[in-house]
Amino acid sequence: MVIVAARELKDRESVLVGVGIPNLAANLAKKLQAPNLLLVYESGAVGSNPSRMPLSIGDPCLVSGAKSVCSMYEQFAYYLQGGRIDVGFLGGAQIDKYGNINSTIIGTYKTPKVRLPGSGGACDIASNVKKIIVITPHEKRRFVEKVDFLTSPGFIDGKEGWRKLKLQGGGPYAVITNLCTFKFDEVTGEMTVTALHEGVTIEQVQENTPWNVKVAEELVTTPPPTEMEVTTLRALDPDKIYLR
Amino acid sequence: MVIVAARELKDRESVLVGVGIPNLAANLAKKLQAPNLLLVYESGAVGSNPSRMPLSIGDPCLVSGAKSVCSMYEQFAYYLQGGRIDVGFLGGAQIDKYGNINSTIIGTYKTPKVRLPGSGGACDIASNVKKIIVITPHEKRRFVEKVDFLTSPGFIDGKEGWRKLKLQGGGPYAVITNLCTFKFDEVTGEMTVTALHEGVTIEQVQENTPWNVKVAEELVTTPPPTEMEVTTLRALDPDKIYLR
Amino acid sequence: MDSSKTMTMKEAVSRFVQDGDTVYLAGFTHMIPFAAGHEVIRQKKKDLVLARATPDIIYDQMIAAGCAKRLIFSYAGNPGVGSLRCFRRAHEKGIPKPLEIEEYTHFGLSGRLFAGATNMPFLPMRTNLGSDLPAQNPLMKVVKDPYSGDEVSVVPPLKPDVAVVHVQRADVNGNCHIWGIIGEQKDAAFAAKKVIISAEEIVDESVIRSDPNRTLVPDFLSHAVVHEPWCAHPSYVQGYYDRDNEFYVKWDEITKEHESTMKYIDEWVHGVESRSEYVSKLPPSKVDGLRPKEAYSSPVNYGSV
Amino acid sequence: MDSSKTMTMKEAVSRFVQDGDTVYLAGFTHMIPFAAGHEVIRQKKKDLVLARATPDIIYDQMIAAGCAKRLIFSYAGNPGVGSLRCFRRAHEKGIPKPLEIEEYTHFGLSGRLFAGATNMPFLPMRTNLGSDLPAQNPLMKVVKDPYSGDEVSVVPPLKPDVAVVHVQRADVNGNCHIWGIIGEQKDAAFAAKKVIISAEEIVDESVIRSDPNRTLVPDFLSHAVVHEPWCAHPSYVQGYYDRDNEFYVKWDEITKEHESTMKYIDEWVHGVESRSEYVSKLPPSKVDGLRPKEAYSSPVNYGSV
Repeated sequence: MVIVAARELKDRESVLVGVGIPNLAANLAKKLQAPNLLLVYESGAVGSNPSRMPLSIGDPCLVSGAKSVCSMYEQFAYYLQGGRIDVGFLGGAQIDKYGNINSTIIGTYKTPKVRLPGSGGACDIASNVKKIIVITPHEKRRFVEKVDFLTSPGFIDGKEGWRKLKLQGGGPYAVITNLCTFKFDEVTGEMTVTALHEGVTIEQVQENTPWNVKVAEELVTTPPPTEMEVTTLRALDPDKIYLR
Repeated sequence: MVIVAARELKDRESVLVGVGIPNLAANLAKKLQAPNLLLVYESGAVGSNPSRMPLSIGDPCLVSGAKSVCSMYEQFAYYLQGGRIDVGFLGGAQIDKYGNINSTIIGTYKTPKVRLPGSGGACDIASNVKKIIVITPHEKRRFVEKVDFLTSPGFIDGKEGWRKLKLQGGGPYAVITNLCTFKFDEVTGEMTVTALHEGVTIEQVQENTPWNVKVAEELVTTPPPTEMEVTTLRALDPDKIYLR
Repeated sequence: MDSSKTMTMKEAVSRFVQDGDTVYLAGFTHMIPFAAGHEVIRQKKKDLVLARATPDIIYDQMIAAGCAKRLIFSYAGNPGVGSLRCFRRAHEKGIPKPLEIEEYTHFGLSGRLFAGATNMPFLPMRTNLGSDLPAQNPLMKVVKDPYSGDEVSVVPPLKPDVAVVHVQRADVNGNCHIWGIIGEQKDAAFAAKKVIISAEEIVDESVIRSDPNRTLVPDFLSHAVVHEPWCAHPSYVQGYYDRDNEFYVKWDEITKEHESTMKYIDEWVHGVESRSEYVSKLPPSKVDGLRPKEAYSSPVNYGSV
Repeated sequence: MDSSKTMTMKEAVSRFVQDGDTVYLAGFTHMIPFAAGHEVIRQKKKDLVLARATPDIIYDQMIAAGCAKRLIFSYAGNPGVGSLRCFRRAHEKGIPKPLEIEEYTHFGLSGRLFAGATNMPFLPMRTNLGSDLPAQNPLMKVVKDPYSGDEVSVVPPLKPDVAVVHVQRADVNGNCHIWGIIGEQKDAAFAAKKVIISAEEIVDESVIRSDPNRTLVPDFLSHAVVHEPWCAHPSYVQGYYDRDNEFYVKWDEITKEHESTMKYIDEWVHGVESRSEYVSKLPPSKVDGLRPKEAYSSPVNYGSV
């Protein structure tokens, strides 16, 4: 997933990075095809050059040698609302076929079965960046017909609902799972399989997705990781905190 | 006027200072009765310790050794709108009996006879500080029945108009001229002579004021400058930039 | 000099934190004032409204200890690890007592504090629309943009009763410098009615005045100045000690049950008198392992003629 | 490294300032980029909308030279001296051409730029009500505060086509540091569509990265980086040269007539090719007299483990 996500990042883009997988993906892209990728962290650090893999977005190593650090409100106001961020990574407990994400609650808001951490910056990111990339394990409990709580807007009920919100962001762009890559239909805003990872069948994807999965006309197989990608990635996470 | 204005400042107050007379008055007060007076400049400098008399509020000597410097929007937002400033000094080309000030135009806005610099921060200061002190030469062309343009609100048409604006500031507090000190009637919001400077008669004040001047029941004579006040003031302006 | 402001954390919390207050312990991942939270627990303050974008471990502890009646937040997770179990136990099951919540996005909550600090009547922002959050929070409203005619989400100012802001260095009056991730520290100090500044180091006023652009807040905003080294552990202070990531991971284990949590609090909060006692209780190898390398800023010249 | 961004002021103005553009030369009294204004005059740009809180001498010169059709401002005076005579001649008498005005308070104008920089739909503020200004400026509107029901003044975002921001030091990509009075520099850079950074010194990227909290804007915001020592004279650059107060006073005399003004512009703007030529034309005693004393900031440690 890390390698597939990294490939989506282009040189000179600005990317809002969370810890874990997104951080690895962004740093991998920076070492390979996108040397001028600008890493922006929610915590206000911009252009970080982390000397090691940070556990949290508030790690001091993201500040030492960064290009700039600003306050929390400034980070959201100048960078996110300012429309300065190209790509944002999101995850969540549930996602539906229009890319709406739940990271707030399982059950109902007043009587939660499981209380999740909540939006954090997720709703703000979903509303303001040009491309949202979601990285998530492909599990039936995560892919749902309707999210229990809509934390971060995807295309709502298809592109019409999205347009009504008049958000400046571009909405969901890709969902990358351990089985496949989805992109979103330009007209309907529906999640569509565009690439299957090596050895995965469309039946496997359908089995783990509760709705009738749409498949792109030109379905491809995800190119396998190159040696360069694998070596670089391993060097980024020598203690194997994130990679098994 | 400088000495009279300085006496109005209390220890531990925060005062928004312009250059010239207000700056002298504030620095004088700080050397005498108000050692903990906090000098705040429109340019963002807070707690300045100027080594010499600055010509403009943007003088570098206001920054060297200041307690804090912030941006222009921050200065107006955190300090002024934030309600953190006790006293503000204003001047202007015209003032009426309710303390409304014009620093924008003589004539009409579309066809100006004299175009003045405009509000700058004056309207913002008038709207947000606890006490406004106006320092002005006592001339008939400055004291008018109705200002050509209302740049900075005083009590508008008496306290009723002021209350309707729901501003957080306290409004005009004193007007200090070369003849006398006015304060404002608690009920009507009208400018009222409370002290005549030594040797000045109420007739002289009336002669230079176009409306029927209100006089306080307990009219006093301004205590003459003490030797301490005079010596300290001269030391503050050794080149006599502001004092003749 | 106004040395009457300098006091111990015990004194500061006792004088400036009242039962029922809305409290903001500032710090977005960085410089979280754990020592202040522990003192609140030791002094058995109650019915507090705890506000923070990221409740983090410190509010988890205060919730477990029964100090909180309400939480205002935007991300209630253990950063980099997972859930905040005490928060969840209180909110889901009422253990040790029920916890009301008031929830925003990060932009929404940091915006409320910014609006409070700058005394805005309300703050318009490009977010929230489309989310289910506003339906659960009546303080989030919608107004019509007078320029475009579009609907815009707005939040009201947040003005805590008391804020605790930890900094790298302060003078005895409370002029202070911070660097690194500066989170919502400035906004918390300007928004709050009472401000406790705690500092790793107390320095001469001339050190602060040598670099006024680095000043977080000038002295007249603060009510108490506390010299409290290691105040933030297991959070961190850039240039002084790193984040104790190990403890953040361990907290997940400690809090599996309410009882195990209280055992920790009994030992590490009630079991010590002060932060210095807490630090001396930490293994020396832990303390040494968190000390950073040196990476000094290039100085700048503030001189005038 | 992206050295294609470094260029002369001549090149930068030629490539990024178009006739009719809304231009913001940033700097509240400090670091006003006179060199950029002079280059605009030399290149005979016209119909510009000039925006600045304080037009200062630089816009007075550009107005006299006929570059401006409209002025967006909040204080049109010669700071510490009096009037801006060229501004007045243009506005009152149409010399050399008529000048439209769009006027705010300082808070209003700096607020418009802040709203532009942070892309707010509109900005509510506690001022303007009670003043005659809103009646003369249809862009100032009133909305109802959804919390109190009171009327609140609002201003729209300002997004200039191009901003010039002068700084003490920048790297070749445009990461830059400023200190001293920081005015509206950051907001101008974030609000503008195109940004020209000019710098007293070009330094290695590592100098900027040694102190990220001092960074005004990171590199990706800027389109041009110009190494332009003494760019700001007769304004000043903290730590590099002081304000030339003498010239500010003299400007009042120079501008008594349009002709005397143009004589100055012919000699000091058209009569030189570049800022370095301008500086070498200044009396050496003047240049030496403006050099500041040293007053260095206390360094801080950004290290981590």
